[in-house]
Amino acid sequence: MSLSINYKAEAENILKISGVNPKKCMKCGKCSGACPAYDSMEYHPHQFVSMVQDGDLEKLMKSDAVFKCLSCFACIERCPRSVAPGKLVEAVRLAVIRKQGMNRLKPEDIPCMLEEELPQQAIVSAFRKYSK
Amino acid sequence: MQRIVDKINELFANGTVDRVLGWKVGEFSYDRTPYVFTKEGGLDGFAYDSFCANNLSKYLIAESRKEGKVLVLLKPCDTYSYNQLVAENRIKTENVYTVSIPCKGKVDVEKLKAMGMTGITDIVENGEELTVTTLYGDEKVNRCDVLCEKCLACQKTAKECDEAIEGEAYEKPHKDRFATVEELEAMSPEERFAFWRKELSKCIRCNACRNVCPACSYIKCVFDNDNSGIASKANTDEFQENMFHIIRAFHVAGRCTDCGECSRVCPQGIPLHLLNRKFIKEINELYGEYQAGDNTESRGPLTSFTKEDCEPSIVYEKGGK
Amino acid sequence: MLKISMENIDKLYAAIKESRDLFLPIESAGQVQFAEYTDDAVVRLDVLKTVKSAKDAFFPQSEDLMEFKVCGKEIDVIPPSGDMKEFVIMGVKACDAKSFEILDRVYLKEPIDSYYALRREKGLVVVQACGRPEESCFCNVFGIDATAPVGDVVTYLVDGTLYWDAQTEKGKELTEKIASVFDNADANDDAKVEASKAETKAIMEKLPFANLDLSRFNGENMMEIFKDERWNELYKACLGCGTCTFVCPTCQCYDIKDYDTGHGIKRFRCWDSCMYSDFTMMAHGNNRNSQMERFRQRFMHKLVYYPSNNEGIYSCVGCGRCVNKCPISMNIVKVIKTMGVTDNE
Amino acid sequence: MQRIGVFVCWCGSNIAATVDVAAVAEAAKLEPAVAFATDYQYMCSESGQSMIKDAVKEHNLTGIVIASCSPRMHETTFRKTAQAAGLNPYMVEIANLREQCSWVHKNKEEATEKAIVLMRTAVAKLTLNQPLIAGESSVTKRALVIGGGIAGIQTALDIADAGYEVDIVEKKPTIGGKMAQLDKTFPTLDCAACILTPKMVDVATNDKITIYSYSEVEEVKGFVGNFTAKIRRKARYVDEELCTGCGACTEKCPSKKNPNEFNMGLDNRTAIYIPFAQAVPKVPVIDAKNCIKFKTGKCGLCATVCPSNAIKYDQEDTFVEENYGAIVVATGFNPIKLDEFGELGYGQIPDVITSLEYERLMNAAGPTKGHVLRPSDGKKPKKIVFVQCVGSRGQSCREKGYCSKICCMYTAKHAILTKDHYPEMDVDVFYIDVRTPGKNYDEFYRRAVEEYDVNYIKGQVGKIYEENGKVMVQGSDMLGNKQLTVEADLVVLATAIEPDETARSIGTMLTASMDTNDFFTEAHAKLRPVESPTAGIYLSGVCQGPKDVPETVSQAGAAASKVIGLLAKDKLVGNPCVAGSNPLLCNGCGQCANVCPYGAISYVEEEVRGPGVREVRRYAVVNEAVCQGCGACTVTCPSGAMDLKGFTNRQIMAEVDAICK
Amino acid sequence: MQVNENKEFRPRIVAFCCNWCSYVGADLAGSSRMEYPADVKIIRVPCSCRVNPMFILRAFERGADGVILCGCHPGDCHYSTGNYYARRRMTMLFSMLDYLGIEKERTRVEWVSAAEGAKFAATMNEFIDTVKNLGENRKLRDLRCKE
Repeated sequence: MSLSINYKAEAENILKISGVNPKKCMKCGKCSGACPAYDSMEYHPHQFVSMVQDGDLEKLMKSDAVFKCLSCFACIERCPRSVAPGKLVEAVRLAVIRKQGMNRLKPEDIPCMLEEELPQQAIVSAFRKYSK
Repeated sequence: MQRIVDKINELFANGTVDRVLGWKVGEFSYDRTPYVFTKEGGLDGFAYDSFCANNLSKYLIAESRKEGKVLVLLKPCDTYSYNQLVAENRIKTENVYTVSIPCKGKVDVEKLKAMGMTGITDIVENGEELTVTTLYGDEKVNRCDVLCEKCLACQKTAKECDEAIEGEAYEKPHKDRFATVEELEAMSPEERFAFWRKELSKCIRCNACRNVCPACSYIKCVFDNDNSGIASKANTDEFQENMFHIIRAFHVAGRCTDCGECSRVCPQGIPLHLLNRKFIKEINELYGEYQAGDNTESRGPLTSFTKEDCEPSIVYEKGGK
Repeated sequence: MLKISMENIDKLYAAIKESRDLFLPIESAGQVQFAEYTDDAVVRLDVLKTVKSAKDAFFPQSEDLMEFKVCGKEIDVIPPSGDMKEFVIMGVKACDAKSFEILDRVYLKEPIDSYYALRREKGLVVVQACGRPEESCFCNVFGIDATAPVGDVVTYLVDGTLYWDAQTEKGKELTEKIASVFDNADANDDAKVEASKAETKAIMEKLPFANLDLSRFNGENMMEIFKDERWNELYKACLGCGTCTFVCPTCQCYDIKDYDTGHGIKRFRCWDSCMYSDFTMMAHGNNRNSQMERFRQRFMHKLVYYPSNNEGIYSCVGCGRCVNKCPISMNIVKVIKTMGVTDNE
Repeated sequence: MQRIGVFVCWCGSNIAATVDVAAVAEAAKLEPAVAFATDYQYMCSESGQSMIKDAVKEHNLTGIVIASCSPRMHETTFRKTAQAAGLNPYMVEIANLREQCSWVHKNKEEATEKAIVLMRTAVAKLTLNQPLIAGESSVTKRALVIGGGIAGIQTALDIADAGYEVDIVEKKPTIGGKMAQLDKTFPTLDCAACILTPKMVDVATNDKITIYSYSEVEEVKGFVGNFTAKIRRKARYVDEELCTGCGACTEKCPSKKNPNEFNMGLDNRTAIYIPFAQAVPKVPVIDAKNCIKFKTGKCGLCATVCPSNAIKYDQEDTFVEENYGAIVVATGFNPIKLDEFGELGYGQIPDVITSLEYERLMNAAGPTKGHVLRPSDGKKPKKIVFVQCVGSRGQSCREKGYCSKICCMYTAKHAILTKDHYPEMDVDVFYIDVRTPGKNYDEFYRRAVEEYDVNYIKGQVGKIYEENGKVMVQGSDMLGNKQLTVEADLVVLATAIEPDETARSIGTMLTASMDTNDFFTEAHAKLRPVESPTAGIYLSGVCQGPKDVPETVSQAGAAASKVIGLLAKDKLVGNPCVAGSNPLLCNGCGQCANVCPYGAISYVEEEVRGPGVREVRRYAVVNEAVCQGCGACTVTCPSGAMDLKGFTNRQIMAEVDAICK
Repeated sequence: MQVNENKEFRPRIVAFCCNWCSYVGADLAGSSRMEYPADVKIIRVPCSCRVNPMFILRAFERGADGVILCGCHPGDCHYSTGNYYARRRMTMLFSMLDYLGIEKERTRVEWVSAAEGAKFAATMNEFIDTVKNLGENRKLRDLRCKE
């Protein structure tokens, strides 16, 4: 599917939605140092900050990283400058799934993922998180 | 009222207090005069009812400097004035015994008169209804329609006193105290100017607002002091009217507890509390919620600051239209 | 007697305005005051008491006396012009009308106060009989008949009609000039007016202060009253504001002040109040230092000193304004009642 | 009525080219208060000044207006001229016709018009001027130093060196402070004790210096030159006079399991103890909380073994009151508490320690005799990870907003020393930035990297946890763009520092202003860095802001020189433009003291006399020696009782009037 | 009253400048020869906190058309805290004047350091333009002071 997205404008929008001020970042890397999903993410929390700041959004939006984030908010908790990179990850993910047809999780995908052990709530929240 | 009388008599009897600052009945069923009752003189003529609107705290400046202990009756709103006066070292607390008393809002006789009731010979209170007997017939009014302006937005609960006399629970009036300020802010500058010109031009400079105010307890006000450079006795020009009221409000800004006495006593019915409340509202919005008289320790908002305070230019953005 | 329907009353005002300035009880921002009539003014002849009395017409709250102009090291003295347009003050009630007499006794005595005299000369008083006296009224105590006020023209407002009855030469002269706006009143009208007067009088008798006893203020107990211990009780709640003074029709004290305009001085006088701590302040200080003394002064003046200089006439007309307006409900009635009987009674 | 002389200066053509100076002088002659007016080429010249002096005599002038350049140029000059002419120096006003008129306007007509207004404004103000005489106050030639760390020690030594008496008040049983706990000092790696302890001995032996150890300042009254302090000498239960410091008591004390503060709790001490071998005074103190005698009443072993009967269980706190001319605050710092940094495991994992603890571990006199051994098992670690900026440079409430400044350098020092002792050990340092401004500092850090092979990793640590007896340090490598998990044996946290917890109350006591971090504020950030805005209060060391040893020592010396400058004076001459309260108007409400930055206002309850007034009132009194004349109080005063000499309400209003005329 | 249409309105501007920063900034504007209209007249005060709201009202009373208060930047006060108090007081005063319907642009506070001569001149130019646009102060003056 071809989408024409103005990434520069989208980046600004993301900053607005998330309320994150990337200028506050002192590039200490504590967010990435704390991230439990670091290895599975193509881009890491600290990179989100600088990449969104640079308007370098295309890569982020096309990357799986937004869906690998566990939303554990360790990065938000630990950030000494209150930059809250996790909010940026959330905002980028929202920007992705809000594009038409970009839902990560479709209703029809769910049945095959069901497992006995899986709590109902997890499915509901995953659905909320990964779909429009 | 009986409970107050009993309590006073008890404190007289056990020697805790020597005098009582309260209210005395007057010529009509509605005029009440602040009065100092003594142990010897007893409580003859003592009253506490819907017409005892006077804030007695200011009298303590003089009364607390006399020998013996004086008991003062404080309505919830007056307890704040009391605290503020204590904070400003105006009261010798060791000579004062404070008793907080319940209040359901006071009745403003001027409002009855404005409704056309003249020649009032008696007012009988029956729950939420007042029966007004006049030379020209009887009328009934709802108590809530004739409350003093200061009582309409009063949410105050009594601060700690030496003794508290609780009253029955009642529903507080819920007028937003900043509603009128906001209405004015929403007007155009020209409309606001016209509003205040009309109001302030009534001022006769009788100084009742100033002299009744617990925050205006200065030995000599700048307006009475020829050496201050701004002394003036009369509104000889529109400017002098504006000036008096700006400075009056400014001098009590951050110290005004919003007791509302200024508006209540103004013989011309100028809504002076709207000036005070403007300052209170600005202070709350810009420097954080502040209630003068909430305690006797905290610094007033105009004698403190934070480094992050807004710039005065905020008035250009935030100010009225 | 002439009459005009209240529906056409504007015509009367307009007619008077043609030749003179006109002052009327006018409502503004919820309060009624004597003020200059304009086309959009809300006239309230029906209101019994204005907040301030009518004395402003002859003794305004502030009044320019003279001017000094400074030019370099020269000073020019500019005396008052002595010129003034004639004016009419209408709707004055009996109590206020009586107050003019009390002020006259102060200001028209030698040395005559030329500013006051000029206003008295240029002013014409149209009085109005009272319709609905209030509980605070006690003019009858001072021998005033609320239904028979004294002035250049007497008016009665009965059932939507204003009756006009010129009394003095001045009044008749004005009446002639504006006669065209009136109709003639007939015997029926006379009866209506009389009936209304009788009705008012009946109420006057029922007023709470109708029988106030002034007998102790007969000029013989001056020192006794002065030294009375009970002043110490009465004054205690007094805030020392000037409300009673400024709403009083008979208070006549003023202060003279200079205002520096940057180009010179405007010298004016303004009402002063004996309740103020800087009243009669002199170089050595103040001759009445405590609020008790100041409080006592006011009432001693009204009830004792003034009568003793003026054939027993009290300097109070019983208008009741101070009774209504005192922030702490202390007033001359309470003073009369307390001091009117000796202490040991 | 004043007789004012107006002197209009041409300033060559600087003023005269744009302003018709003659017209200004002519206009001045028309002013009622002006008795003489003239213009001249250079008023500040010899001849200009003698012209003024002559005119003052000839025309019997009471004050002079100089219409010339900015008062900031020549106000002092003309005040002296006035004084020479027999006038009070404060009967001078300057109309600024150059910087604020002729130089900023081009149109001669307009500039002249404005110049006339400025001249009139100065005349209007001068008409209301009163002769002012600067107040004088005496100076007590003794200084108080609060805090006995290196800052306090150096300040005291320098002051004493100049011949003045100094008292040091130290709350701990010994002076020495934090520096005494350090092992080596960067960048030269001298042993801290080797350079500090001689100074401590100097202090102890200097007859100008009195040490009040184990003491606290309880109350301070007075003002610059005339402070009085009340010092609480806490009971140490050992008589300082009798004790010889032999240490017999500490050897015999049976209560031995008390955490040793000096070693950061890494080992234990007895209940009666001397903090460290070189303590000054070398007098033990009984820790009553853990002393068996105090707890149970039985024991008393120390008293038995003491050869000089110095143990006094019944000792009580005593108080000393002393007068001082100056007070130096040297209250120092502490590492912050790390309770809220759960992710770093401090307190949970025994092998995660702070830098100050590491400092003790490395110290030959420390709990491990200088061998780096893990607290958990006493084994030598193979890999040590240092984490920088712990609690510094953050915005959340658990962190400090500032850079603690010393950590980069001491971490480099720790790394170097570690590698020096144990070349086989692996040392990693997680850092955000390495900050090394200072002489030989960057070189030092580069040595750590280049010579000692310390592995600096740019990135912060997100999580520290234990796994299989190892301390796992998970952090990011920003340059490698990867997340690392390092298996360490020991982790050292470069903990942020904060002002000592007593700083705030001392600040309040001294009315010395502090910032939101509880560091003392200096009178001017650039120009008066060692003085508090409150006159007579000086700042030394970290109480003013983070500093390393050399900086602390130089600031300590600077503070001392300021103190010496003050104590050298016999009299203090104040600025006569100070505030004053009129007792006839003041009601003592207390608002003015709230806004006074100098604590110059106090209240008295005394009889007030005036026309018709004779009563006891509470009113404000301004200490003229302390007031700096800002005027904050005058505006706060609603009654107008408070006014500022030289800038009175009436004077400023007269200026306003003259401008708006 | 005859209004001379040709004569340009020249506002009266009173500028209060603190002795340590803004007054020096104004001097610097002078020594750098930066122009601003002669309508501005400066009153030197020790600190911005010395400026009483009464002085500002006084200026308007006497016919000033604009009043500006200049002080050290927050944090730079010579007396360390004066301008913080001035800031609150002026905010309160200005909002009250606005509340009474008086043009809020007639009053202003600007922080000008001793090094900011250019800012001083620019501020004055800008302020005068603003006040010129507002025209004469009619709402807050004592008419007796008019010549």
